[in-house]
Amino acid sequence: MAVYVDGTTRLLVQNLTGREGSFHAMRNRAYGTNVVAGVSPGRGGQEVQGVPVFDTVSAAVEATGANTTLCFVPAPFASDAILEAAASPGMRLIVCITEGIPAHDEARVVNYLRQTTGVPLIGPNCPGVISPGKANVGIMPHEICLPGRVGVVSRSGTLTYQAVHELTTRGIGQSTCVGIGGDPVPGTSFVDVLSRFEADPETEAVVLIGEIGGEAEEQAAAFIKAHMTKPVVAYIAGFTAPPGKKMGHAGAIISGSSGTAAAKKEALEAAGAVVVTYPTEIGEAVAAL
Amino acid sequence: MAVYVDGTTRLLVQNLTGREGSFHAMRNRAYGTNVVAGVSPGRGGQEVQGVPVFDTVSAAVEATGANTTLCFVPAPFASDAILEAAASPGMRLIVCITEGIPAHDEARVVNYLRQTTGVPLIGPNCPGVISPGKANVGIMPHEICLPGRVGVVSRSGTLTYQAVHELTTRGIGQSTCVGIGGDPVPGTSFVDVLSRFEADPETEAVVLIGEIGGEAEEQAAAFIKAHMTKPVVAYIAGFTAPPGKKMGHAGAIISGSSGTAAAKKEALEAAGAVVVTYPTEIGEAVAAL
Amino acid sequence: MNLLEFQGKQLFARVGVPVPEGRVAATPAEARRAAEELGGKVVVKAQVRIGGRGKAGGIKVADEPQAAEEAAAAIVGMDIKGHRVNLVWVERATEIAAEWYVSFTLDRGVGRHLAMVSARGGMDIEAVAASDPAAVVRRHIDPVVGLAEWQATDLVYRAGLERAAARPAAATLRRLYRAFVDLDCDLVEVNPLVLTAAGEVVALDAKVTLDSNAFFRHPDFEAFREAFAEDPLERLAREKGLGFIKLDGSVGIIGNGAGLVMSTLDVVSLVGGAAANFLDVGGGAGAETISDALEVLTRDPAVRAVLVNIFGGITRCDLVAQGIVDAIGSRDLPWPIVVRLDGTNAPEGRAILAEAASERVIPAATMLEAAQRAVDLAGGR
Amino acid sequence: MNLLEFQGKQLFARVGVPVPEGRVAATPAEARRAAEELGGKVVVKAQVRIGGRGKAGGIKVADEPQAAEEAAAAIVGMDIKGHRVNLVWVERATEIAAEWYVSFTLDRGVGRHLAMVSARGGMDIEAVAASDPAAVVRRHIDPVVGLAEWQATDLVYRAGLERAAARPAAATLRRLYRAFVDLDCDLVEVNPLVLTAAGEVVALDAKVTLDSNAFFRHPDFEAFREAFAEDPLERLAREKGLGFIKLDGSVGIIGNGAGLVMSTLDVVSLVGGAAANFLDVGGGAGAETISDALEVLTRDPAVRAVLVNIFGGITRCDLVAQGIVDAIGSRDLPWPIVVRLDGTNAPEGRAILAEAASERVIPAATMLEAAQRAVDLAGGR
Repeated sequence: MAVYVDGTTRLLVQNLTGREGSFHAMRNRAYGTNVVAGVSPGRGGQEVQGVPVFDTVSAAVEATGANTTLCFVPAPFASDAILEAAASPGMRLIVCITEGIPAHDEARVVNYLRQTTGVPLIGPNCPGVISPGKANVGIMPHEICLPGRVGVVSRSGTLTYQAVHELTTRGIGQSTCVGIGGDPVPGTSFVDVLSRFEADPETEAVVLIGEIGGEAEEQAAAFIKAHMTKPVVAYIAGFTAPPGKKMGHAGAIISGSSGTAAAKKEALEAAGAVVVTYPTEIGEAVAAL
Repeated sequence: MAVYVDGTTRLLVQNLTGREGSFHAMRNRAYGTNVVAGVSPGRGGQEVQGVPVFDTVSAAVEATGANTTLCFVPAPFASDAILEAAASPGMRLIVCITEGIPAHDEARVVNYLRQTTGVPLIGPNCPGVISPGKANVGIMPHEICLPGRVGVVSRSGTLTYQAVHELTTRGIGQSTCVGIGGDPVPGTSFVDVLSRFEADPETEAVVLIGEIGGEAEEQAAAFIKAHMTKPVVAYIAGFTAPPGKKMGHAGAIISGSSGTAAAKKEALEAAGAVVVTYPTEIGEAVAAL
Repeated sequence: MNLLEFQGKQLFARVGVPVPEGRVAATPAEARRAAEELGGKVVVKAQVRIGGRGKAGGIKVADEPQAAEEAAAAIVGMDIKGHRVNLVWVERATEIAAEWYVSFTLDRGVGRHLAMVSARGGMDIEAVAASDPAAVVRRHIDPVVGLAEWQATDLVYRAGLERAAARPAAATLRRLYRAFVDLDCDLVEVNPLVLTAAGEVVALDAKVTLDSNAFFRHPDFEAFREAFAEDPLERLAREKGLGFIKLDGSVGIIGNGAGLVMSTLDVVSLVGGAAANFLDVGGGAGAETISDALEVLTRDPAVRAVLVNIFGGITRCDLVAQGIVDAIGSRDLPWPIVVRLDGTNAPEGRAILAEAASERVIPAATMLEAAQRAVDLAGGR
Repeated sequence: MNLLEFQGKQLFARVGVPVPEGRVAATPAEARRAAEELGGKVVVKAQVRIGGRGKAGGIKVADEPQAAEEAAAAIVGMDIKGHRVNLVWVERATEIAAEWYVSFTLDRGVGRHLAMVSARGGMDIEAVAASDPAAVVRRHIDPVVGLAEWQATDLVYRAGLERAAARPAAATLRRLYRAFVDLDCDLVEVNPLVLTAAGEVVALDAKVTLDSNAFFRHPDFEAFREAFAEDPLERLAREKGLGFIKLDGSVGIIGNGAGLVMSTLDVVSLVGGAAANFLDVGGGAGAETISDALEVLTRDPAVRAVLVNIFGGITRCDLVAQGIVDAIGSRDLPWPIVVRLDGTNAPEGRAILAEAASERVIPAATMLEAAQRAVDLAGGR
């Protein structure tokens, strides 16, 4: 079994009747993902290219045994949709693509899930997860993927594709690629995914793509040092980035010197990861492991 | 080690400077309970008969290592005080005597504790817990207790005393007596206490005091049937009680035929408990086990 | 505290739940004026804090003011299951397209809020629930976060409410839940919540029970009592802070703690007597509370003997004894008082009673003995 | 979106946090009138969205209207760290008994709200935090339930704020937290929050950052922009829905996704060039978005060459290519465009560009190659 998604995935698409929902659901289905249902309140009873649509998640799950959901619900309603999915018995993974969810909504939902159902949430504002050759749950361009034994995890959507592309063009396949998203309070952290890769017999090495801001890469470094036996190749974006949003003195007090690309690179290298300078070096570095 | 409280208990009293707080704190101390601190915001630095008072629970715990709290905070502020205690590292038991907490406050606090810290809460609106000869944390008149090997658990305050009195006057001692309180959403249920008594090597038999309303006795019966090896003697009050608050059709739909004294007695007897008719029979029934 | 229908509807209006326009009337003439002001067809409804008024003839439709006056004349003064009708509510008639049932309450079994919704609203919802449980959709709500939008929507679709009205129905559920929580209600029940011919969602009835423990947050709620036909004895007891319910027997009961008082009622019944009341002085009662409790019982001519059953904890037996002595000293109590004291400061309490040496006070060593003496003194059943 | 001080104070007033009375002024004459209306001693403060204005001379005390006019004359037009001062805030002076520091923000490291409170408020709080970390009390808040009363009280006592003011201080913390959450702020920082000589708690400064993702809940917040001195290029980009930041180099960068754009900046730098901007078209960009992005770059005379770096996912490369072709067709673009397309519908996109056969469009196979070509075309650094 792969990490997060595989042949046992029974996928529900929230807002299947939307433009992006239907486009990517059909792409995922074409890749072999078992897309069993859609949810759009008020559209229960309709179909989208043969996929039945329900008014509520509970009705969809009851009728189809969906165990994974892919959420394309617009930002003002997305946190409610995540809670709906999490409350459904048998739900084992929520992937939320939606970008632009208010930070307080996101913080409430992520903390509430941690405190209650514990159903893992990937995203929001992420490209989803793909286990090449098995299932694609998200918006990643699966054409660039190749089945194999390298796990990829990234905070950045398009940089994930770039990393996967670098691997595939060198003939290096991927076990699972996870885009955790770059939002302030992601449902899944680098550490969550690294621990799954470490435990996954189908993964032999890991590529980690980070960027400036926050402490996620520093936490990943601490985990790698303490718990990872598998090799890690990392790339960090943002060495020349303009300073981001100023968070007053509070931001400076919280973060201290952490959060810069240089600090993250240093932490990962100290933890034993190979940190490359160009994205194009990712494939070479993995090949050299 | 006894159930909930014993010689390792380091007791904090919330609202120690109040009339009831100081009266019962001193009684508990006189019984041998290790009363280490009190909390009354704005009175930090004062003392109550040698017990130091702090402004906040966190300060009290930091200074004294308190691990158990007894809450006498008035009803409008009691749920906040419970949350404060629960957030304190090292807190292992909260006993809340306060009566008249609004039902929605209570429901929020109890559910939040379950979802987060998991610190057990006894009460609110309860007489507390006593392990005779070891510690008294609450308002039970410890003069009527006798150290021994019968566990007592009750929803009713004064009926708890009555039950303990019946045991002691027949020379039957108690391991621990727990008043869980009769509020709509008690922090601790019969089942919670029964499972501790079942696991407690110092308890050989259990006395359970129930009353009309709710489903707590029915749930206790199910637990006794499935999990209890120790004998249980039960008494239920309210066979001739006037009908309580009408909860509309909703109440009737939820409860169906359960909730009456007769239904509770029947459920407990079916689970193998000895159910007595007079409170005075409690001692006789335990003696006859 | 159970509210009258029109009071519940006032609360619904506060949170934006639509209710029909109406007026309260205490007399047929007032009902006529109300009908004239409202215009058109009206419904005249008995205001009583008990269910089943429809079947009892307490709800009548009136096409014009004269009919409203006649309806009120028939309803005001009615006795519905022991409740006298003092007020009617005259409201504009609603054209009904569908009748639903909605309630929010606390499920004590799991300690969470419970929503119940049915597409088969109307008078016989309990029968529906019994014969076809699936027709009443039940969902628990986490009190920490409340009724989410998705959950209100789920309730509406799962209960099979009219699809075209799904949005306003879900919005109304959320408003009713807000009333339930923000106004500290133990129960909010609407039967029926109707869909009108015009597509609006309107609460045609309102059964609201307020949590009196939360009145410190809602000082205005006390005023609701003014419309109740409250028993004078119960009113006095409430004003004194005592838990009191009038019963049919001759033994007055005073105790501390609902459980002990209930148990005392049971024991009195088992030894052949019958309690005149349930009176709980609560925890931490002082001398004055006991004295007040005895005063309340003096207003009940059915009482022949009184049983004071106290097991002290937070309540101190010395204060209880002092209260009894004070009451005897200040009033001519018409009956003997059997007193059983145990627990906190019981020896001190017994000493106070012994010192007072009143022949009206009979000490008893146990609860059973106390019940037997009290029943004997009251002359049996 | 960072607010100006006076805008933050307007929001504080909405949630009941006391702020000194004041007026906005754009000219010395307006400042004089403001001081006359307020009466007595006033403070004239530069309104810029950057810290350190006090040290830069952007805050002056004025005893009477003439002095206020002179202060405003000195401040309006000042440049503070690259920010021109267009407005001053004239407010009644406050008699200060104690200065505290308070902030609420999100701690991304743990995904929870963070409160920071210090009894050593004033200008140099970062230095205090660095030299004496214990002087700044930090506590996480569970966003599910928010800042409880006990926690506000705990913050006040633990930070050692004046004991006599504990209640109003805790109440003010809870109101500021309410502003933080209910008004969807990324940051609420008050430095100093002061205790006045009269014993009141007043916010003397306000640093508020709004979460623009939540503006659908607060449509009035858009109006705050009117007072900003916004860069015209950045304003145009924002109006087109593009993430844009002006930089110093000559290579215009367009990409999809902040990570890929940042990486492109890094690669351009590594191969010896310098980016003229950061421009993220976001996810799901259509042809019009790309065309808009190119239009924005035409307004920047420093651009010598443009690099379009797209890895399609939710974005489709065919639409990107179409947008480039449309832009070339409708405008005379002054520079060559190096285009790198991969991912969703990349072959279709490359075919569209090949068919258009414009000499202004240079396809590149990889990101590195694209960066090298663009830097070459821009003439190096």
